Amino acid sequence: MLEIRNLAKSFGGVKATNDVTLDFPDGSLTAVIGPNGAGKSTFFNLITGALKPDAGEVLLDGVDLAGRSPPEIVRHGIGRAFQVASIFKSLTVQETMLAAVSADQRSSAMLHKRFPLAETRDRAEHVMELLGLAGKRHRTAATLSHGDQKLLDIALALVLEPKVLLLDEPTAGMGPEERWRMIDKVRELWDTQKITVVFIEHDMDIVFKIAPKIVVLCYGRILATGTPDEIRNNSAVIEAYLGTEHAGAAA
Amino acid sequence: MDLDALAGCLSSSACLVTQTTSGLIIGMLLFLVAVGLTLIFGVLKVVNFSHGAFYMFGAYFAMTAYQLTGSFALAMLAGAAGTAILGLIFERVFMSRVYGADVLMQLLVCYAFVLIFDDVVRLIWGPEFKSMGMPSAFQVMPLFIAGGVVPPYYLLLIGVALVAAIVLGIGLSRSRIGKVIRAAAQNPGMVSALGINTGLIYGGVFALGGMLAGLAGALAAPVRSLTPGMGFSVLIESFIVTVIGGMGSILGALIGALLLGLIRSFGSLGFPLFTEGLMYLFMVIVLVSKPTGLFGKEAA
Amino acid sequence: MTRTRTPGISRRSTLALMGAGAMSVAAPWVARAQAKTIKIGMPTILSGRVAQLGTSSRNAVMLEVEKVNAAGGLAGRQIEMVIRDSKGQPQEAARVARELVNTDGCELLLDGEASSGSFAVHEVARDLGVLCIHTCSEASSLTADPKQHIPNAFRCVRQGIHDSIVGGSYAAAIAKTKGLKKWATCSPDYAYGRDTTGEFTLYLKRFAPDVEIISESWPKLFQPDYTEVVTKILQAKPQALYSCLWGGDLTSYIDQANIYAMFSQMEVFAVNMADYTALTVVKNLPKGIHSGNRYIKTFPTTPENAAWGDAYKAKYNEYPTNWSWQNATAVMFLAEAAKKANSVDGKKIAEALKGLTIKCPFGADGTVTMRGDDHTLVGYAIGWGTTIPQEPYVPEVKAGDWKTIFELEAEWKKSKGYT
Amino acid sequence: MTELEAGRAQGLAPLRGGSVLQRYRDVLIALVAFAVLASLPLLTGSKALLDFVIRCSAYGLFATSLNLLVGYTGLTSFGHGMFFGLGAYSFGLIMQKLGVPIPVAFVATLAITAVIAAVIGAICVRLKEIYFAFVTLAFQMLIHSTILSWASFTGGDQGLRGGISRPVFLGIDLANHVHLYIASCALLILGLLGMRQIAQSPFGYTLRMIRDNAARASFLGIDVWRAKLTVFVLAALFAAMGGMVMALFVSGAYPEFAYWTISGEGIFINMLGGVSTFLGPMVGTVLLLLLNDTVTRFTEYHGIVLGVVILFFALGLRKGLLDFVAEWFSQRRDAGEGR
Repeated sequence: MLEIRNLAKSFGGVKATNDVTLDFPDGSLTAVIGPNGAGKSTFFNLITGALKPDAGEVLLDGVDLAGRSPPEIVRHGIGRAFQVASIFKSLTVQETMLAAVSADQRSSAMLHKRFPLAETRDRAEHVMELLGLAGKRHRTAATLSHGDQKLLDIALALVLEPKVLLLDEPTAGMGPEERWRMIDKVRELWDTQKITVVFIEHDMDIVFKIAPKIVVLCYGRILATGTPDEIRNNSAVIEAYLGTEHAGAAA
Repeated sequence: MDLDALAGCLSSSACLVTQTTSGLIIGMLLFLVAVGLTLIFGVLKVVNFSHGAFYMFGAYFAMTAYQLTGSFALAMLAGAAGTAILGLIFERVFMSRVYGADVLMQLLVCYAFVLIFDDVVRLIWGPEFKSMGMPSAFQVMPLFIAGGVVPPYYLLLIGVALVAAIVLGIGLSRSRIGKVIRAAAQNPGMVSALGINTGLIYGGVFALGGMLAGLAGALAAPVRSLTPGMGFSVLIESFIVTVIGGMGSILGALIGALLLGLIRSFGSLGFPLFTEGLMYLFMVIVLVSKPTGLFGKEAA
Repeated sequence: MTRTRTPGISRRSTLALMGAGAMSVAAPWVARAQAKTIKIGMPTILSGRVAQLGTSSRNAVMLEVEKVNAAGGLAGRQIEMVIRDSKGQPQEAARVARELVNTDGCELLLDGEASSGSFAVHEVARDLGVLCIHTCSEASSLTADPKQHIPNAFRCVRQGIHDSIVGGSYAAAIAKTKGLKKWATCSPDYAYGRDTTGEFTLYLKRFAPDVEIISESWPKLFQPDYTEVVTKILQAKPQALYSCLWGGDLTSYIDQANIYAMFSQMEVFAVNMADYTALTVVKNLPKGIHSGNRYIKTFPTTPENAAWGDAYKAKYNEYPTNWSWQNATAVMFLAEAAKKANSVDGKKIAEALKGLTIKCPFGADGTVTMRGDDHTLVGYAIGWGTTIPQEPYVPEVKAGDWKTIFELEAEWKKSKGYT
Repeated sequence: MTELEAGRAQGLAPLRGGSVLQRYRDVLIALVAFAVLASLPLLTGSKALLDFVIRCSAYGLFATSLNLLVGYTGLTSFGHGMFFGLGAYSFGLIMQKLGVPIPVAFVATLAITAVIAAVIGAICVRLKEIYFAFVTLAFQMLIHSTILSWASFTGGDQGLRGGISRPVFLGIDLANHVHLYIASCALLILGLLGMRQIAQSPFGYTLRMIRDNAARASFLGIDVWRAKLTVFVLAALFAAMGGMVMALFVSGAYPEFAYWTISGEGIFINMLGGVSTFLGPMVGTVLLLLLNDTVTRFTEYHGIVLGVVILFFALGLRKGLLDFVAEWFSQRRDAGEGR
């Protein structure tokens, strides 16, 4: 179980994450939503170690990971994918997967054997199959379509067999149809892999349709948490969104 | 090491003033070369490795003009204008083809021209070292200012360097062209979308940078011997200056140059056999503690 | 490989071709056709900051080789020079030297390298056993240090230690008459500068014991700006200054010290001043700088020397350098040694060279000697005088005394553990 | 961009057992190459050719090791030459002062280099991109200044004089030209094989990941700093090997070996040959040395010639020769497939 306790981070005077406390039970699927600048990505960055929190705890199965380095946190079982697909542009899909498994198996510094190691193959194969990338295994990452690059990014996180998977806008930059395909994939992964998934999403239709639980962030604070129905009827949430939509229209 | 000499100098006000003055003189001369380097990097993101060659050409142009006309002013003009044109051609014809390419490609083009320019100078002016000679107007006794000795010619140099610093500093921050140049440095796509010819700006900046180096070479010609390859040691020092001050920062170049001048003038007292090493050591320390240099901005 | 040589006109034209070829283009095929020529390889510095010196070395060599060839060549074989640029890099110097011997078939080497390059070529000579005459490196240890000694290497170059002994005694005499007690030094920070300065002050103090060195400056080789050095010296207020800066560094230094009016405040002893490359270039040459001779056609004051200088000037439209006379002397030595040995075999020439005395325009008494025990040049004209800003630049040169030089040099060698 | 072709070519190899086969293939190629090189003295009496190969070994080891940093890890070092110089000086000094057998000096030199590279690397690899380049350059200049200033130990600007003695060991006499030649070839081949192994090991792929996207690599649990430091030290070792070959060749060590121009030449070699193929730097080495040796034979204005050639590569091909060839082949193949 991932427990966030009083997590805080400010930049200059701005509190990007302000005293956030949240629980993500094992095997849960949670969407994090919020207007632009609500601190969603900062929240992810704090959990994964990209940023060091000013205060608070990030407990994974009782171990505090707050302030540790990204590699350490990854090794404890928190994987992440990025808003803009973060991949290795010159490696092929298959190489990417194999290298990631190597990293997870602590063989990434191994010098005396040839890449790829035999023991990395099954896991890489499995994830490529899972995400439908097996047919494109010899494609260089840079030549993949946008959607496939996002999938590859997720595959990178998934192949580490994390306990918790954080997805920062898995559907960002995709067309409507592609979005649904992607989010179905996410949902399917969650179903089959039995891992804890937290994702940031802008598209409300998607969020309300697939997320059993939703967290709303606003100005670094938790505005509301609950089921889709609860959130839909939460007055604070409505105000926050309407407010920003007004602001958005004005700008 | 000769720490006694250093301590002795630090406790004597006359020595302190004189060595500080010479530190400033050295620094201002360095600044004049380094500022072009930092300007070109700031706008074009090119480490102009061939900058020393412009300095060299400035000196040779000035010497030739001085021999032909006997006019010091014309010599300076020839040095500055000649290298400005050279800079423009160099940028438009060659450098502009490697923008956006690997930094190494740009370096390689510069390196190629360092080799070519040195040989061209050797072909035109011969391999022997030359001297331009000091114009008689400056063949006068040095001045004594606040206990320090300053030759009038160096006053002129400092004046030119200060004017360059002020004009560039104010020009870049206040004038319209300056704003366009800064905008081009930050977001070339945007500037060209606004209908401004970025090629012209880049060429202009390179010409300006080349001109400053050429002017420095021209000003140095009366006091330094001219040889093919003379730009090299100057390049290395001005390179250290810009790295210490922060690539792209004009104020940084000024401060870096003055700091280096002081290191040289006092280092030659305390560490006469390791003055050069002192400069590199200082560069390492600055880079390690603040990689972008004293006045450099993050993530260039 | 050996072909019958067709005598007469064709040979002369081939030779003309070779003369031209050797200047810039190596033409190995010509050489094979002419088995009777002897090839002499010469790595030297033809590009970069000291290209001038390398070029002047090549000029002098070609001037002398023409004379030797016209007189019948080296033991009957015409000389073909193969001269290549080493860029002043030791690894290139070694590479070029090996290539000259191994590929181009050069049987003898003239080493026109300075400093580290000469040591690199020295190692090649040690490796390949080819006869090698160093013509440019003044580093004393190259021949004085027995660890460096190899039977097939000679040095036809003036030496810092000789200059320093003569300079020290000359300067001491002036110091005594003018009462110059406080001295400063300013020399380039590399082996030549450090050694020569150290030796100069050693002998200066020996001949004038109350002299005191109150300030030392060590600018870098090829440093463009000497401001801090100039002001440091001015601060120290010495009565006299010694410097072994040379070439463009010396002229830069003079130009920069001039605007601080340094030369009116102290006597200046610059051993490398009396060299045409510096004398003709400095526009505002201060009067009365004391200098050792480098190459001056008026010293030694003999018609032979003047004629040689004029011939060089006529051919290349510039005056010879210090490296010029040394290279010319090396060719003269080769010619004499080959005549004596009646062979061009390296070993025989080496044997003949040992202790060989030849007539030479640059000799103190009209002759120079290749000293047998350490394979180095002695007896060349050496002296000090003061400069004037126009020809003849150094009107009077006070010649050094070789007897004193030999005595003190032997003592110096002992102190260094060389003997 | 950089590894497109290599990646694609590799993709064609069957996955299972492929990696092991590849290793045997590399060893086989190495053996054949060594056999060919080693038989050269039997076929030709040209000492210049042997000299050329020895120099290629020295520069080739150096340039290929630089490519481990530049091409594989994306670390553009402007100061890699310091390890070339360090290798030459350490080896020369150990041989001159201690007179130990050559293999001992060889290993000791590698050990010294590893320690110094680890210290310098620990400071440098924290910096990114151009700043890494600057700080490595600064260290190089610092080391060069130290060599010049510490004349009592290093011989200053005159270098290590008196030659490096080369006592016979295991029947190998490096004072003998042919023996030296064979030993240089062996070092080159072993070095290349070692670096090939590094490049194709899991660690090699870690380096590629860091080059492409260091931040992402750290989110896969890779300690980027440690990996960079490791490759920095490894590359330094091979550069030092190159330096030792050079020291043996010239029988000495000179400050020019530690000057920044050596680093510059290394980068130039890589750009000439290509950085995205393993043998690119080797091709570049042969090209540059050939070019240098022929041009300096014919003119002292070699700067112009070399400059124009560089411009041709930088502005004309816009990539190294081997990269260009590889791309051309793959384009041709793609066109063929399209038909």
